[in-house]
Order: sequence, then C-alpha cells, then structure tokens
Amino acid sequence: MATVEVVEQMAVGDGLFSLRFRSPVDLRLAGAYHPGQFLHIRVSDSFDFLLRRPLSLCKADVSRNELTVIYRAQGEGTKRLSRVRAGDQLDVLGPLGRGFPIHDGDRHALLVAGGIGVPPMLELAHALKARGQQVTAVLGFQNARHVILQEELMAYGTVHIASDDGTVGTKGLVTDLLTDALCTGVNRYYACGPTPMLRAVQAAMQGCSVPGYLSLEERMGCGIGICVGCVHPIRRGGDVKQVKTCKEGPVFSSEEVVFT
Amino acid sequence: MATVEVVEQMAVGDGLFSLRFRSPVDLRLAGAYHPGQFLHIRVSDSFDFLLRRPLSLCKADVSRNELTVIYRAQGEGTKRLSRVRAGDQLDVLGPLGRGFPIHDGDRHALLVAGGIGVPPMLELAHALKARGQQVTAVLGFQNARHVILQEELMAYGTVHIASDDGTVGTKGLVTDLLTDALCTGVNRYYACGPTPMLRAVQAAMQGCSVPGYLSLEERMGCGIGICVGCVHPIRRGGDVKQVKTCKEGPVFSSEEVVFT
Amino acid sequence: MSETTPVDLSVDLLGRTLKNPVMPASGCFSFGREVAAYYDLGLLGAIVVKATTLEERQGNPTPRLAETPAGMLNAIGLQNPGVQKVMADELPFLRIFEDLPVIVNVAGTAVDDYVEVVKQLTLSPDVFAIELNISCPNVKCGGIQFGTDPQMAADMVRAIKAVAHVPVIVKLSPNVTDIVAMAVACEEAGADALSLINTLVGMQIDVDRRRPLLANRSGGLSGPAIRPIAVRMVYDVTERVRIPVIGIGGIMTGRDVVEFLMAGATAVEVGTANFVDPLACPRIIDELRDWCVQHRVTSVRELIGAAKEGGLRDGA
Amino acid sequence: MSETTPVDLSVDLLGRTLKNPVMPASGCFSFGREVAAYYDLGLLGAIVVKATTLEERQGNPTPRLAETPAGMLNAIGLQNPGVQKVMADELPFLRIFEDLPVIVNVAGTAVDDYVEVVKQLTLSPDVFAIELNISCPNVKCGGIQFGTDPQMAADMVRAIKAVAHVPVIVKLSPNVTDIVAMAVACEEAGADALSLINTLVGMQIDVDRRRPLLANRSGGLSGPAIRPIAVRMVYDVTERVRIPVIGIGGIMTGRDVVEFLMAGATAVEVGTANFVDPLACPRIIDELRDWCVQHRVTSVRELIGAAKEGGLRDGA
Ligand SMILES: Cc1cc2nc3c(=O)[nH]c(=O)nc-3n(C[C@H](O)[C@H](O)[C@H](O)COP(=O)(O)OP(=O)(O)OC[C@H]3O[C@@H](n4cnc5c(N)ncnc54)[C@H](O)[C@@H]3O)c2cc1C
Ligand SMILES: Cc1cc2nc3c(=O)[nH]c(=O)nc-3n(C[C@H](O)[C@H](O)[C@H](O)COP(=O)(O)OP(=O)(O)OC[C@H]3O[C@@H](n4cnc5c(N)ncnc54)[C@H](O)[C@@H]3O)c2cc1C
Ligand SMILES: Cc1cc2nc3c(=O)[nH]c(=O)nc-3n(C[C@H](O)[C@H](O)[C@H](O)COP(=O)(O)O)c2cc1C
Ligand SMILES: Cc1cc2nc3c(=O)[nH]c(=O)nc-3n(C[C@H](O)[C@H](O)[C@H](O)COP(=O)(O)O)c2cc1C
Ligand code: FES
Ligand code: FES
Repeated sequence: MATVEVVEQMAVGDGLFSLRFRSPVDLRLAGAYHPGQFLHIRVSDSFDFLLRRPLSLCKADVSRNELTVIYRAQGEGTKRLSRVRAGDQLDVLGPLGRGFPIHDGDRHALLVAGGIGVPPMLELAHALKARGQQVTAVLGFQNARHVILQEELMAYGTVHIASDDGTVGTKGLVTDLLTDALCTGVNRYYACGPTPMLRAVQAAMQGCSVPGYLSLEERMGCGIGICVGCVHPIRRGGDVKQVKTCKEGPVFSSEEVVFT
Repeated sequence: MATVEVVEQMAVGDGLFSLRFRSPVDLRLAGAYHPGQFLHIRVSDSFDFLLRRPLSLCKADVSRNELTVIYRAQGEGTKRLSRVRAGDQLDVLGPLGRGFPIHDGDRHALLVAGGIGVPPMLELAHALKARGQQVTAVLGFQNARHVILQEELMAYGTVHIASDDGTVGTKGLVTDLLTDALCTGVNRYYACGPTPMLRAVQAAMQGCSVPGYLSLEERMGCGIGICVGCVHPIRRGGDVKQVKTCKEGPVFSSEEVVFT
Repeated sequence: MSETTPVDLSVDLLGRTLKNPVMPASGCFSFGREVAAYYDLGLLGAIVVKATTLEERQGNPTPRLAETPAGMLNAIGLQNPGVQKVMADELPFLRIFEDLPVIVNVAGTAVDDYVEVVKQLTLSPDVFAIELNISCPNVKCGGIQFGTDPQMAADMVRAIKAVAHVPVIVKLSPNVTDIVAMAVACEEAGADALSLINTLVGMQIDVDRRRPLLANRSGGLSGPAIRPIAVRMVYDVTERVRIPVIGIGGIMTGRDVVEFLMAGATAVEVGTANFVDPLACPRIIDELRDWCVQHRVTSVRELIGAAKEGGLRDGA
Repeated sequence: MSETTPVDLSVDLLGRTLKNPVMPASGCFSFGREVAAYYDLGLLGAIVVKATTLEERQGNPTPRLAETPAGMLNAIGLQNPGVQKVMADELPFLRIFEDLPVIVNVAGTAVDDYVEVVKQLTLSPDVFAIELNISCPNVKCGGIQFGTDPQMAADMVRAIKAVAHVPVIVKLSPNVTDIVAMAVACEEAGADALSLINTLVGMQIDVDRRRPLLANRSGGLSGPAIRPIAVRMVYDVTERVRIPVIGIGGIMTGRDVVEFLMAGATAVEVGTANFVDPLACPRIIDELRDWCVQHRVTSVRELIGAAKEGGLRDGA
C-alpha cells in the first residue's frame, strides 16, 4: 500500500477515464506486476467510500515507473475517482492477484473482452507480443462512444469489434465473432468482461476446444484475501469450492470456473 | 442556504484561519446581516462531517458582497474547512440568529472577548462606531501566537489584552482587566467567548452595574430552530426555560442568562 | 425535467391520498414554523411534528448533540411546550398550507399520559393522525419500555385506540431483538400503521475530558449510518404485517426513498437530512421524481415492495 | 516520537500480558497468513482468527459485500476449512511470531457442534483462548439464536466451559433489546471474558435490479457507522459485569481505541479497518502510543473505564 502521485487523468469516452499514476512498487523488480493483475484503489479518504475499488492494470510504463488504469465512472465511488487530478495523492494497493499465465509454447493468442473488461488486454497483448506470439483481439462494446483501446490494441495484432447497437463493428455480441474460422490456429484464449459474457465465451471456446483463461469480476472487500467476500465457485479435483478471486484470481483456467 | 464561492483563505495565527467568501444573501438588503449573527457552514460534502459548523460573522464587505469568518481549526471538521481554497465552492447557511442589539442612546460600549469569541467583535465595533459610540475592547488570548484582530480593532478604539501566559498584554484573564476604572462611563458591554469566561464576565459586570449582552456557545444541529439541540437556560418572567440559542440567540441579555 | 413529466408521486395512507410519500420526521422539523421561511410546506406529503407530552418539558441538559461517522447522536429529551400549547399555538399555523396532513407525535411516561394527550389531540381539527412514540431512547421512562416489550406495546395501542378518533401510527424502536414481533403485536392490537425506525442507542466519549460527551451520557443515533438497519427492518416487518409502514432512517436523497419504498414502505419520513439542508425535503421529492422519470416509473406506487420476492406490496 | 517514549501499552487479559490492547477481529484477518506479507504479526496484542466450524463450510453465494455510509454489509456465511484443517494447516503458521496469543473464533449450529470444536481446539498448543461466536447474523442457525436469549447463551457457555481447558471469551450480538442481560447471563455461566459487538443486521436494496443487493438478502453492518452503538454497549456492559470486555466496532484510529478503553474495554478488536488498509493494526497501535504521549498517559491501563462515573475500571 502506498500513497502515490497522480500523473494524469483523462476522459477517454462516454463516462470512461484513463488514470495514470506513479507505481506503488518498483516496476523493474522481477514479478512486480503481471498483466491481468489489479490495483485496489481508495477513491477518497472519506468514509462515504470506505472500500477500495479494484481496477485492472491496463498499462505499465517501466521506465517512468507509472501505471495506468482505465475505468467507467458508473457508481458514486468511481465518479468520485474521476474528480482526481494530476498532482493529487492516490492511495493504491497492488498490483494484486494472479494475472494471465503466458505459455511460451503458444504461437497465437486470442483476447476476448467486453466493455470495461478491455483494459487488462492492453498490457497482456504487450506481454504476449514481447514473447513472440501472434495476438488477435475480439472486443465488445455497448456502442461507438464506449470504444476504448482499439487503436492501442491494433499495434499488437488484428482487432475485431462487436457492438450492441451496431454503431461500431458488427452488431451483436463478442461471442458472435468467435467463429470456427477465427479460432483456427489459436492456442489459447484470454477473456475478461461481465459474467454473462464470460459464461458465453467459456461455452463457445469449449465448443472449438481451445483452452483459455477467464478473469472474474466479484465484489471485493480487502483485495488481499482476508475478508472472503470475493469468492467464485471453482472446480478443482472433484470438488467445487468457493475460491477467493482476489488472491487466487481474478484469472482462472476456464475449465475450472463454474457458473451457477 | 447557498453554495457560494470562496474568495480567500488565509492563516492568521497558530491554527487560526480567516475565510472570505461571497455572501449567500445580498448584504445591501435591510436586515440582511447583523453583528453577532453566525454563518452555518458545511465543511465538506462528505457524511464524515454531517453537521454544519457555526462560525460568527466577523466582517461584512457590503460593496463586494463578501463575508469573512475567522476560526480555529481544532476539531476534524474545522481542520477540513481549513483546506478549502479560493475558487472552491462553500455551502453556507445564514447569516442566522439574533445578533448584538445596538442602543442609540449609548455613548460608550465595552467589548469583552476571549479567543475565538473575538471575531464577532470586529463587525460589532464597526457598527457601534458607525453609530457614533466610543468603543473599548478587552481581549483575552492563550498566548501571543493566538492573538487575532488586535490591529483591526484598534481602528475603532482602545484595545486591552490579557493572555494566559503573559506573552502578550497582561498576564491573566480578561476579567482581571475589568476594573472599576475601565468600566466607568461605560453604558453597555458585549461579550463573547467560552462559557467559563462569560460566567465570570457576567459576575464582574453585575458588580459594577453595567448592563450587557452575552453571546452563548452551544453545539448546534440545524442552526435554524428545528432540532432543539442548542438550548441554554434563560430566565424570563419568573421561569427558567431552555431556549434555542440558534434562533433566539446566540446573543442574550446578560441578566437573562442562567449558568448552571 | 421534473416539471414537465407526468410521474404520479401520490400514495395512499390511512384513507388519504398524500401528494407524495415524503414527510419530515418528528423532532427534526419542530412544528414547521422555522422551515416555512425556506419553502412552501404545502409541497410535503405530510408533516410529523415534534413529540408532544401532556405537560411542558425542558428536556435534557446540554450538550445534547454529537456528530458521528455518517450520523449524529441526540439526547434532546422530549423538550416541548405541552399538548395544550401545541394545539393552541403551533398546529393552527399549519392550516395555511394546502392539503398538508399533520401527524402529531405523542410521547409520555405512563399509559395514562399518552391516553390523556391523545384524548385532547383527537378533538383538534388540525390533526390528521397520531404517531405514538413508544421508542424514545433519551428519557428515563420516556416510553422506550413500551417500545421493547410486545405485550406492553399492545396494551398501549389498545388504550390509545379506545380514545382516538384519528388514525394511530405506532413508531417502533430498533433497539429490540425482534422488531417483527413488536410490529405484529401492534397490528393485532389495532394500530392503523407503523413507522420505523426511531434512533439506535449510542454513545460518544469525549476523550479529552474523559467522560461521555452528551450530558445524558447516551443518545439516539440517526443519519445515513443507520439506513441499512432501517431498510432491513422495514423489509422484514412488511413481510409480516398488512398495515402500511412508513420508512425512516438516514434518508438523504430521492434514491434513498426508492430504497425504502422497494423494501416495502408506503411512505417515508426524513429526519437528520433537514438539519444538514433546510431544503432537504423538497429536494428529495424532486430527486424522487427525476429517478422515476429516468427509470420510466409512472407511479411511485409501483415501487412499494418491488424488491420483495413475492413482488409488489399492496400500497394501502 | 513513538520510538523514544516510555508509554506502557500492555494490558492484562485472561492471565496473560498482551503487548498492547489491539488485535484484529475475527473474519477480518483470515488466519493471518495474508497480512503477514505486510508486517510482522508479532506487533499485535493478539490475533483472533476466522470463525471455525466443525466441518468445512462454503458460505453464502455472492454478492457477499456491500458498501454503506461509513460502513459495509457482509454476508460471508462462515466460510472456513473446518476445525481439523484449521488446526493442521493454519494455526501452526502463527508460531513463528513472537509472543502472539491466538484466539480462535468458534461457530456452529447446535450446542453439540460448538462443544465438539472446542474439545478439539482446547488440545492444541496453538490456542490461547476461544471466542464463542454466538452472534453471527449471516447464517440460518448460525448461532445467533444463542446470542439473543440469555438462557440459551448461559446453557451454551456452561457446556463449553465444561470441556474447555483454555479461557472462553463470549462474543455478543448487538441485535438484542438488552445486551446487559446477555452479558450478565454469560458471566454467571462462567465466561472468562466478553467481546462486543458483532455486526448489526442490515440490508441494502439494489434499486436498479429491484432486489436486495446481497444474495443472502441481509448482512452484517460493520465499520465506523456502528461505533457509537458499540461504545454505548461496552460502557453499559462494563457497568455491570466484572470480567474483562473486549471492545469491537468501527475502530479506525488510535483515538477510537482510547474511546473504547475509556468506555471500559480492556482490549479491542479491529475489523473492517483491515480491509481499508492492510497496515491498519500497526498504524492504530502507533497512533495509540502517540495519543498517550501527547496526553501524558504513561500506561494505557490508566484509560480503562476512565470515562465512567465511578472512575477507573479494574483492568483484569
Ligand atoms: C479484478 C477486477 C478488475 C476490474 N477492473 C476494472 C477496470 O479495469 N475498469 C473498470 O471500469 N472496472 C473494473 N472493474 C469493475 C470495478 O471494480 C467496478 O466498476 C467498481 O468497483 C464500481 O465502483 P463504483 O464506485 O462505481 O460503484 P458503487 O456501486 O459505488 O460500488 C459500491 C461497492 O460495490 C463494488 N462494486 C460495484 N460494482 C462492481 C463490479 N462490477 N465489480 C466489482 N465490484 C463492484 C465496489 O467496488 C464497491 O465496493 C474490475 C473489477 C474487478 C473485480
Ligand atoms: C454561535 C457560535 C459562533 C461561533 N463562532 C466561532 C468563530 O467565529 N470562530 C471559531 O473559531 N469558532 C466559533 N464557534 C465555535 C465553533 O463552532 C466550533 O469550534 C466548531 O464547531 C468546532 O468544530 P470542529 O469541526 O473543529 O470540532 P469537532 O469536534 O469535529 O465538532 C463536532 C461537532 O461538535 C460541534 N462543536 C464542537 N465544539 C464546539 C464548540 N466549541 N461550539 C459549538 N459547537 C461545537 C461541532 O459544530 C460539530 O457539530 C462558534 C460557535 C457558536 C455556537
Ligand atoms: C434531534 C432529533 C430529535 C428527535 N426527536 C424525536 C421525537 O421527538 N419523536 C420521535 O418519535 N422521534 C424523534 N427523533 C427520531 C427521528 O424522528 C427519526 O426516527 C430518526 O432520527 C431516524 O431518522 P433520520 O436518520 O432520518 O434522522 C428525533 C431525531 C433527532 C435527530
Ligand atoms: C467480512 C466480515 C467477516 C466477519 N466474520 C466474522 C466471524 O467469522 N466471526 C465473528 O465473530 N465475527 C465476524 N465478523 C464481525 C467482526 O469480527 C466484528 O465484530 C465486526 O465487524 C465489527 O467490527 P468492525 O466495525 O471493526 O468491523 C466479520 C465481519 C466482517 C466485516
Ligand atoms: S476481496 Fe477480501 S478476500 Fe478477496
Ligand atoms: S441548532 Fe437546531 S434548534 Fe438550534
């Protein structure tokens, strides 16, 4: 945990913000961060917002030791966060949790993300590309005003887009884009987004027998494994257990994840 | 009630601040304000500080339509208030309550105040002087670093000072300065300060038969007479009743005020 | 936005249609006179005035108030001018406001006191209903014993119903193991409606002076801090009683009203918020209307009990 | 400042001297392993671990958490690996910390469950004391019935005392009409200490989805919002019992600890604050030391009950 300085806050779409701040840990250290991890952020020192908000690590700038998150200001807490300005202090815990494992034998990775599930894909794409993998991204948004990171992701590979109202890309859901053709040659997929999307992606990709990872979204109290609030049913061995997503997740092997 | 703009916030002593802001009411209107009234101020929009803080009207600048309060940042709420800066918005209710009555027949008024009871004396001195009265002020402070408004008050008349540790003025209490000689020729006194001081002033001035007014300090909920939290025992007719200091005070005739 | 839309904010309560479900809570609005300087009280759904006792009371010594995280403590101790003066000097003033039902909160020490106050109030043309305060935590024998024992509460309600010609709302205390049992006892004894919650008993220590901050030592906790407790009690009580329930506790915004309505309340009372902002009630009414517009709700009646498993609650 | 001053923070609890009166509360620290990555747990006065039941439990479905004004609701539902695994896999880890008394919170459904868990724990060299959780509001039959009826509480305490070779702390629920009666019943039945309060039952409505936000519908309210309620209960209980009381509820700072001590608590547990800040406990200990320095208090024992009329409370 540390109080760090905000470097920049920027609107990046309809109610969407990009927040860049000094990293609370030295990013040059081995294992300091990993794509798919999250930052646990206090949006204000007021008790009105007692709990921290989990936001995915979107970009790590190692040379400047800065981190970026991209988030939607939807509830009161993230709205308050959107008032923070360059120079302000920010109370940040993390990077926390287990991110997306990268398999060195893979050659082609498919990233599937919806809405505010897109941000962690940027750092992931960066890491995959750095390891020599081909990256294809399939992104879903409500509409054109909610599109984020499209161009940034195009720097790493092909980007396909679906939107609920068809104002950008194909009209429909991300899963509509997960055709057999698209999945051919893909070694592994990585998905992040709202639970209904993850459930649909899990089913679709099981259909074409590509293994993958899901980043789950549960309400978090502590972010460090002490409140047991953030659990999700995970199948391991024969048993399904409630596993803490902040500590053992938020990323799990797709086949482990049970949707009830 | 209104949200007004802060014009200036300034440190004026050890933990003491002067805060100037646009008046929530048009000060040119008759009866818009009166010395001895107070402003009821929300120090933050956080529920951490749910209640407003009552601060005395210290100075009214009619031409600019600005009000000034001077306060000690002692508890958490006033400390938070001291973080407010020029340009910020401030939620201010008032001016509220009944201030110091001015009697046109009087020729010489004695102002007695201790610590953060001093601020309302400035606007009062201004009003008395404007009505042609001679003004003498007797002020008590903890020590030299807590002195406020000495020079400003000297513009209206003689100022005597006492301090607890003798680092400024006479060592001792304000009441030590209330000698017969000082009170000679005084038609009326006006006092504001902590309760023990007011009790002592009431006794001392009763001794030399000078009538006067006391501005009482009770914890306030609403400031407008609806919570009945701010009462003080007041003798009227034969009865002692708990009277709302926010609405019928904070200023009362000295002889009415009962200290228990 | 709020002006032009056709949202119906009215709700039915005790045989009358209220313009909207928002009323100031007892003890948080005095008798209305002071706030009338800030807005037209005719905007309110109804008004609940300060606890009224048989004789005048001076209440507790000061300090009577403390601030707490997202809340406050009070130990006013039922200061009021007594029922005679309330009827003669206070209630008639409220006649000038159009269609403003007046609910008088009644407190006392023994059943006889309460009965006597109600006997007098029930004759007043100014009184729409009585709210029995059997739950004030701030006075020794201030009625809280009636508020914590179902049998005593029922006896009290029966005694009052025997003399009241106006509807009787019973205001429940949250300082009980089983508020549902209290509610059921009051309903069975003939209560026309229930209101909940009164304050929770709390204390703050003045660590510098090494003693309880309030002169009365303990006080009643109110404000947003207690809202989750109140919402749960409204939800649970409305699962079990059929009479209407008025939700109270920490309401600061129109969204908070929606929360109480969805939990099963037919109307709400707003307390502490009036201290923070004298314009709280009309602002909350506007926010409620705006919320309905944004969520395509044409009548707030649709919201009553909407969060319940069985669906909507009968609003009356 | 804190390093060089000779403030004695130690207090005596159940025959042992704790370095300081601050310990993490049950369910807010898991079994210590995670926080051990943030600081040396040997800094703590003691540690209270998560509720332990006879068999492993998976708890309630999610959402299990909600944020409220100055507080939060939780409905974890006693998720834990069961007493066998707790003793085998969790408690031994805590041996590496110097002088760290371990208190195990015990929960169950029936008296027999509790007895069985205690029988096993009492044999462990790792257990300093047991905290009987007869007050969890989040599980049907999660023990709260024992926490609201003095007779049932007393029977439970007697059954546990008959098998426990370690001290027994009884953790009381605030969801009762008369917490003093509960406290007295537990003391008379042989409890060695009391801890209070557990969470208050609360609810939040998700107004967009029109249903209670928590999957369990209601949950337990904790955090600064409840502090005044907790302080009052500690004050009232310590007026009537002689056994030590551990104060719990909304402690966020060293000053809050002072408030509980002055109200009569011998030690405190810190819950929700650990979620906001993993370093909360050591920070609070530092703040407590600083407060003592500033107020010329040489031993925190001087503060225990200092706000009471009769003066200091016997600390042990
Ligand atoms: C591991 C993880 C990574 C995330 N990464 C991102 C991201 O990169 N960008 C982004 O915009 N959002 C992300 N989210 C979702 C984000 O945490 C929520 O949108 C945010 O917490 C909502 O807070 P609020 O103040 O807007 O809402 P409020 O309703 O005020 O929040 C109240 C409480 O509920 C919690 N909460 C409400 N909605 C959610 C939700 N959908 N998920 C989890 N907790 C919730 C809040 O954290 C808070 O504790 C992530 C969530 C998780 C679990
Ligand atoms: C009519 C009136 C005029 C005042 N004028 C001034 C002034 O001009 N300058 C100045 O510095 N102070 C003045 N005070 C005192 C000032 O209101 C308190 O110092 C201030 O409210 C303390 O708030 P806090 O946030 O520092 O303390 P906290 O301890 O955080 O306050 C907690 C609660 O207690 C109340 N409270 C605490 N101490 C006092 C107190 N001494 N008097 C009244 N309420 C208190 C607060 O208003 C708040 O509701 C005046 C008080 C009154 C009643
Ligand atoms: C200062 C104050 C005085 C109160 N006086 C009364 C009263 O006289 N009668 C009563 O039934 N309730 C009284 N209450 C309780 C409120 O009516 C209400 O039930 C409680 O404050 C919870 O609502 P809130 O959180 O909106 O304030 C009082 C509350 C406060 C804060
Ligand atoms: C997430 C969470 C889990 C809890 N689990 C337990 C538990 O297992 N056993 C128990 O006795 N109390 C449990 N509690 C209650 C706390 O120990 C404590 O009594 C309560 O939270 C009040 O303290 P606080 O306001 O400091 O959090 C839990 C509280 C929270 C917030
Ligand atoms: S958020 Fe607390 S255990 Fe995961
Ligand atoms: S402060 Fe509320 S009546 Fe005076």
